[in-house]
Amino acid sequence: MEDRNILKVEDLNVFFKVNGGIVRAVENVNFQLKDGESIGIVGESGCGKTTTALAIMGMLPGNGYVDNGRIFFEGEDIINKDEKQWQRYRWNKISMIFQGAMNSLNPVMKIRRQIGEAIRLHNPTITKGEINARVVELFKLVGLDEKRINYYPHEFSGGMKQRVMIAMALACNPKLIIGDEPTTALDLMIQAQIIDLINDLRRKLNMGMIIITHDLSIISEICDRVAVMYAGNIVEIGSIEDIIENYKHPYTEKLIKAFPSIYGDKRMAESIPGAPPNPLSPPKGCRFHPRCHKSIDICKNVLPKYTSFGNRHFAACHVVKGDSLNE
Amino acid sequence: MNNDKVIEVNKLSVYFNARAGFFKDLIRKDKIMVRAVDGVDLSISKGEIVSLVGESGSGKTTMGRAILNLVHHNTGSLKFNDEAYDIKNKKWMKTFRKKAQMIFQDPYQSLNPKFMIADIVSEPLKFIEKKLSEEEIESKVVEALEFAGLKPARDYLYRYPYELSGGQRQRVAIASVFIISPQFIVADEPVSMLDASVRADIVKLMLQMKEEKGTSYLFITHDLALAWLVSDRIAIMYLGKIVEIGPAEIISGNCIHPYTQALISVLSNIDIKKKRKRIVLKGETPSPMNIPKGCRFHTRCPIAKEKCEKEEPPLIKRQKNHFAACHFSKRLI
Amino acid sequence: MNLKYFLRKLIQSLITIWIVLTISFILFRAMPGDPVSMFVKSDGMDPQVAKALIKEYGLHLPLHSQYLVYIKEMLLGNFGQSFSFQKPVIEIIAQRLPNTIILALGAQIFSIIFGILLGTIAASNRGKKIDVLLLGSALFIYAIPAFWLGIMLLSYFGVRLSLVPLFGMITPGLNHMSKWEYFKDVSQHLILPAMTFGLAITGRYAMIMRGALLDIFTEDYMITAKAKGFDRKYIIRNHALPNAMLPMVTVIAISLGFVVAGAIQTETVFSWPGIGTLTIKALELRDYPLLQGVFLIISLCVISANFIADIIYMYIDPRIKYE
Amino acid sequence: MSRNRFDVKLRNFRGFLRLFFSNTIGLIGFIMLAFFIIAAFLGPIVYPYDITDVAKGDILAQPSREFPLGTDQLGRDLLGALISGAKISLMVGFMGASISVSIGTIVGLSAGYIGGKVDSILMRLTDGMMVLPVLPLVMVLAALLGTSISNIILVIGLTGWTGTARLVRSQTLSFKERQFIERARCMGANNTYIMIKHILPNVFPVIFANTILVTSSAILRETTLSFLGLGDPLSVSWGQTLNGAFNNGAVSIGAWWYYAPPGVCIILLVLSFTFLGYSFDEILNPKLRER
Repeated sequence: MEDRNILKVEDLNVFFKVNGGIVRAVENVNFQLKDGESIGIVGESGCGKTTTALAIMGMLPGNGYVDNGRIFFEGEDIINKDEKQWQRYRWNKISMIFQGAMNSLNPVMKIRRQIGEAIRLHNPTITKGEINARVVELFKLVGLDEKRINYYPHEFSGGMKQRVMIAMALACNPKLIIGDEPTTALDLMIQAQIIDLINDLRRKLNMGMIIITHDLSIISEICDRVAVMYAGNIVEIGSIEDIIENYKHPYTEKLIKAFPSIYGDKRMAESIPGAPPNPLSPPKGCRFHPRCHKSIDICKNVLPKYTSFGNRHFAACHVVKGDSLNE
Repeated sequence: MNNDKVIEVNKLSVYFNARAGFFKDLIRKDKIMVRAVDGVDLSISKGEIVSLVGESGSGKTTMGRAILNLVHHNTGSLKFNDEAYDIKNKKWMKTFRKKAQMIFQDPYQSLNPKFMIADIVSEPLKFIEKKLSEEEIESKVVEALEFAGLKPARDYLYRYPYELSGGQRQRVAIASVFIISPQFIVADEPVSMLDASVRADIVKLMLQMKEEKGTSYLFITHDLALAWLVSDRIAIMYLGKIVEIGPAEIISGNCIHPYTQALISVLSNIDIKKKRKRIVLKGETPSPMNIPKGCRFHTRCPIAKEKCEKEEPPLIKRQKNHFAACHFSKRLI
Repeated sequence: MNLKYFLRKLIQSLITIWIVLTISFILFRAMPGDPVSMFVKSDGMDPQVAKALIKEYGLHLPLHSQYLVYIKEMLLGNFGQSFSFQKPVIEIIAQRLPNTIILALGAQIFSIIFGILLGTIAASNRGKKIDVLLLGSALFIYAIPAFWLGIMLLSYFGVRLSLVPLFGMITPGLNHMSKWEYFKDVSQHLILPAMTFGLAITGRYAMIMRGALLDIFTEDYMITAKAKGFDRKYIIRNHALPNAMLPMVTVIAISLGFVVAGAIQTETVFSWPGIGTLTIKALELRDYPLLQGVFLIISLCVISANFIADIIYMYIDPRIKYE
Repeated sequence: MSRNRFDVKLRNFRGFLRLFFSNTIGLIGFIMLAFFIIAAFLGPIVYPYDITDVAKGDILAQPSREFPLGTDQLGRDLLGALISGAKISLMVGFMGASISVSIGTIVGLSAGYIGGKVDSILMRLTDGMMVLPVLPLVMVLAALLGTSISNIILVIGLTGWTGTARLVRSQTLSFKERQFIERARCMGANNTYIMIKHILPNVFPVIFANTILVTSSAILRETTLSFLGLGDPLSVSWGQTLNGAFNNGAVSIGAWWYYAPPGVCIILLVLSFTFLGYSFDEILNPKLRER
């Protein structure tokens, strides 16, 4: 029954060894992604959202490791793959659109080769002509002039580089694409163009998508579901409508209220007092309690469990509770 | 009526030389110019906050710097408190520097990492009020830091910027401006580098300074929603020109220029019920080296007609305080 | 090809040549007590010869005309007559230059290849034993004066083990050799000097290559390449190396002065009949026309090599190639 | 006010020292350098040596109790020569480096900050100097000016500044674009104030690390010059000793006590600077540690 999930992350813990000890960057993270579904992971910088993505790609930096948990991709547990297996699986099954496309493209290699090398790696029998045809096809798909396939990255503007990056991510027809801040640092209008492009491609190609960003509005444009992360934990997860209009967790509430809206009263957005915790020594209990306006005594000592609010909407808070889960 | 204006800008242009290359420069007489700011009028009243909104490459930052005489302007006239700029006069410049200041975008770059907080905040006094004793300086610094919300101020005096968070640094930057309480401040994207959670506090601090000291602001930003929140008037800039200017309410209601309309339609918005039709402009802003003839927006304008390619529309009054530069958007004449 | 860049670099090189010519004019001619006039005025100088010399160098002319005459003569390749050899300077240099080029070019090619190789090995194994070992040896070699390294190699392989000849380029007294014998003889003489010279610059190139690669390893496109599913070897070879070559070319170009210094020291230790030993001889004999000629020729070689490096850079950096 | 400020600076300085001395490589470099400095100052008192004091022992004698490092071709004591060489190397290194670094800093700072034509001209000059083969130039200069130790220092100083100039310029350029410079201009600061108060303190750590490097290359350059016969004949530097060894057949008779020790000393001295430079780099540039 659950096999329709293309991705299932179970109890994922990712830790980093650093000089001062162990950073628990991601702890007890659970989420699922159905075929063709898109999920957004939102949170402040350092909340563990990028680390989660890197764990799914098997690309944690040298001092990082998966301490616990499993990641199922199309029903197969991928967490224990060796490097060779990971290499065959990356880009072919899951590809990535990186933040800041200006630096994510190799400056001395033609775009055609940068896209082509990935295609050839995952289809060793393909001919040169077929690769070229595929690159042209991809350029058309993302709205780039096909005459430019032999250009170098510096000959594209910022917005076009991001399109190149998207074309590259699509090269091997992956089942899942992870976008890490795919529109950050772009101008508003270009941002809107890229969002339209992504939505258009999602309709055409029916692929799963994970969008990682600090900007909730991008998620609301693209995604079906949202996971809100704070200090390594997912504090609330649910459909986009549920999260924005029926949020439960106080952190989600703060996040949404910090968003200025030009419809309605001129109301200064609220800021969240305090700062995110030091990752080396997170607070006991609920990690958000020092900054929470609703916290009660139990928050200081006990990590809250998820409760359900129906329609795959869960939150972990002692104060705002739904139906308890059996697990 | 005229004397309540702090800043008056008339037909201001700032051009930069773009080098075509050693030989081409020798041969060509007409140098290639980057027309960053291209004939802009703007005035700011006492105690008023005017936002200058535009995408990157619109010239909004150059405009702010030209007003503070940090970049040289090519044409146009500038007035401060009804007095024409007298930039060659050292005495005039000194008074001007005392009264017109700037808050910068990036608090990680705008504070010298080798200076202690006390030195950063007191530095303006070195140039402006030279005769203060050390005790007077210290008490002024403490007062400024406390105003900026860094309490207790004495804990911060002998720290270095790297010991503070981004929000705290921006508070230090504000304190260093507050200490000489200028009449007019250019704030260049003062919160865009900060985490969303601390932005509001910094903006509130700036508004508080306006309440207490009657400061006027030119608030430069790319964020329309923020501009709408803080300012009295908003000016929309595109390729070196103001295309629309009016009360902040034009954003939430009745804007005229198609560019403004497009910008508003793609505004970051999480209000899923009120999703309106987005007008996504095609292509990118043309290079300021090569500004299109006629209306500079016609290459991307959804309602452009033949006339737009030939004639540049002037900024015309459509309503009290509301001006727009478009041939065809007929609303509100 | 980017003509603008090409012309800019060409003009820069020409300006540098002009600067060198002017420096040399100031040093040899315009400074008070400059060597040429001192030589003419020296005791025991035959008045007849002195007169001829005054005419040859235009010493009776005002300084600025002297300068113009000087520039003209130099551009025509007329470096004058050597005091001590009684031959045109250019002839002496032409005889010696190929020997130095054999030595320097050989060492240069050897050290570029090994420098890049060792630097890449060190960088790809950063922090591991092999990296520490390679970096340590590179730093150690950097600290050794090239001539002393030559002396030590000479005293061990030449004197102690008698494996190789002690000095020169060919064995004196061996005549009527076949081409093959000649080649063998020169090769035997070449081994130690080339080793000395090569070692001295290999360390430098390896360190720079390592640094350049470590910089590139932090670039975002390295992560992109990994995400595409490539293995580390492929990524280093196809993504990191082409980018690391950019700083390498620049560094090799500005290291040419360093290479010349190495050549002079090596040649001195092994009595290699090249430009380096010629410089020393000219200095010892106070043969200023020869010294000036040698100085100018060395500078010209370095400037041209630099220009070539700039052109290579243009070809490997697309940002310059299509501007 | 000043007491408190002083405390913070002292604390930072202590922190720097602690960091420095916790770095093994830096510590080794420091001890090696200290050894040479002490030898240079105390050596001549404890172990007097006079270059004109010839024929005290046998010619090219092997190390013995009387002459711990043997004698040269004139029967002079070689240990004494070695000790007196330390002083010369250190002197040439430090003084040559101060000249080079001063010129380089002034050129780099003005080129970078003023920009425009000043920058073009100064950088053309620097590039020109950089392309020039320095050793031949130094040889010609040394030959023309005469071979006294002060001339050698001058020549080395005047030719070794190009690297510093480029480094300081690029650093200046990167700081010039920082907003705190514009902030100072907005307050009414003039260029001199900005250069000295804002840019120099930021560039200083890099200049300091560069000085270490320049010192070691000045030492190597003096050694090379002396070996090539362009040294001051009256001051017994290590290069001078090696020149004597090479020209008097010490190599072909295998008199290792003549040519090996000066070389080892040069290597150790240069290595001590390399180690110091390496550890300063690590302290000043924490990014290097993370990579």
